[in-house]
Amino acid sequence: MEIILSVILIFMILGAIFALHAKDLLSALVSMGIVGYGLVICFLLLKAPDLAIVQIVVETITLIIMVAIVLDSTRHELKEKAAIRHDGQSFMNTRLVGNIFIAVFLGLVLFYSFRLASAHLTEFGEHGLRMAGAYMEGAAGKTGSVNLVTGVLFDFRGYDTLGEATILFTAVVGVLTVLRLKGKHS
Amino acid sequence: MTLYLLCFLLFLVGLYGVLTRRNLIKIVIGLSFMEFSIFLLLVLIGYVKGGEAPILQPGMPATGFVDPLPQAMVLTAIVIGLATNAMLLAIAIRLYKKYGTFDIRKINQLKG
Amino acid sequence: MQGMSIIVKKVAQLLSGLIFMYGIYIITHGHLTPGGGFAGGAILAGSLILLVLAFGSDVMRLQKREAGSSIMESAAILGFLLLAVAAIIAGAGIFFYNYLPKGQLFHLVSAGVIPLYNIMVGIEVAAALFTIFLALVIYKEELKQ
Amino acid sequence: MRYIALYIVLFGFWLLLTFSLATDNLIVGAVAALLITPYFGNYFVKDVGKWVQPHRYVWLVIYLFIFTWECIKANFDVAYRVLHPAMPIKPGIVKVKLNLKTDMARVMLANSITMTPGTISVDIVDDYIYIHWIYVSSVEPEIYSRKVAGRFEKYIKMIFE
Repeated sequence: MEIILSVILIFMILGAIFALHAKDLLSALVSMGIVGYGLVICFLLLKAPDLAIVQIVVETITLIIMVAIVLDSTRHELKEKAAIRHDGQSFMNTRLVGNIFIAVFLGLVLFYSFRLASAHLTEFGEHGLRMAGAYMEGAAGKTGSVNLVTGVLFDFRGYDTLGEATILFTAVVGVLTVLRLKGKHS
Repeated sequence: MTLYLLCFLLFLVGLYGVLTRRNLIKIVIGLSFMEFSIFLLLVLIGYVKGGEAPILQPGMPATGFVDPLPQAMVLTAIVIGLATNAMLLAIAIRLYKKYGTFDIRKINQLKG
Repeated sequence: MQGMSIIVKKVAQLLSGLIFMYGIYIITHGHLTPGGGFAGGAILAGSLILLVLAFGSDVMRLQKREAGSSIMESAAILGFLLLAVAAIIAGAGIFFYNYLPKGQLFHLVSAGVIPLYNIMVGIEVAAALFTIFLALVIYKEELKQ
Repeated sequence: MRYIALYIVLFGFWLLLTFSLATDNLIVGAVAALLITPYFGNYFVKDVGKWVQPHRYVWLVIYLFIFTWECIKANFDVAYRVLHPAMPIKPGIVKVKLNLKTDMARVMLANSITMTPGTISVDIVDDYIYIHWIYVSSVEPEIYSRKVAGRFEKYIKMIFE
């Protein structure tokens, strides 16, 4: 179990690195698909089918929006990029030492904080959350919902769902406002 | 603990993308990698060894489940991630219309 | 936006209704099986996006649809809030109180208000995703003119 | 007519999904199908009258066997080409004239060709279908039309036209 998850996670990390370094934006998006669908498999292995369903649909819709809308109008952007990188070659070398120093320093700080934080985590597979008992024992009797995740989502934690719906509404209003080219009256 | 470490590495890869890439679309991709790693970390914390999916079956005992609380939180977070992604993409293609490029350094130079 | 080839159109004709039905199944059985408002809403939006991508449409019709789905989204979030507020009046004065009778476990009509919340959130997510998609498509079309 | 057909298809799909005959289940399914029929009815296939003619289903069953047999043969063919040390492939795109008239039959032919290993249908333009083929064995239109599309065409004609 742990080994399978580790292997999938390593593949996801490789896909992520490739996605960030790909020359072509389309191949970057396909590699992003590797990471997203790998996450779906991880959710299935971790016994979270609700999350797997949501993630697979959301990932597909994100890829559709990105490929069909964003890339379709902006493909010629990619050809300019190689030329710019060629010019900047000598410029990069003078700063290389400083950049490496900053990267190593940042990595050390982040790993130190990870060590500090992981001391408070329980080992994988052991249950360490205090609140969970109240949400699990007799939860089906309290909410009437057989699916405990739905019970938590809409009964115990209704406020969070309301906030999520509000954020979605705000995002839609924002997208409509940003993308409006012509006013209604012009 | 290796799984937590790998999750953290995925987060670092996303952070690296956000800090060093010039293309706005790649920055959005890096941000979504950071989101993915956090989702996975939360679900990993909630996992119980040998646990079942938190859905009752008729005639089965109502114990031995995976923790449903992180799953519910991640469920909302995934949809919020989609909404923020859409917002970022809208701003990115609006910037593309104004400056004719996705390169963030060029956009910095072309102020105004 | 012009449509795709005849192969895509025919398959979309056959399947879009079934995908929509599957989304409704996921939403209404959210308290019994994996799924719920979020997943089902995303599936509904996916079937509508499939239709738009396959058949294409002119800007005027797209704008009409965008206005419609935007109204649907606002109405759904309003309904969600009203359901939650109704708990103050009908129930014990607690926001988000489950005031309807719980019914029997493992039945479709059970769990009080949770299926209604599921339906509202499903409509909201579907309309939101579809509106975002349509806004991007309309932007692209208007840019071409 | 097509609305009624769509309603029946949707309701049957609902029953298959839920797989129970409880009363509340039936009511919810009927209402849901009724709600979405007006919206998707415009997009559904036009000539649903053909769906009630039983001889088409007989041909469909026969066609399934033929298709499976062709699929197995093509599988071995492609496996031979891949495993052979010399890799005897000669890929190319051929243009085949269609004898089928209705859109549905054309789409099913294109899907069948794609499902068979070694051939992929690329697009349908006017009366021609463009097919990518792993081994273009001849350049004569009659011969390659028969080899690629002819083996399915007559059965699909019986089913869909």
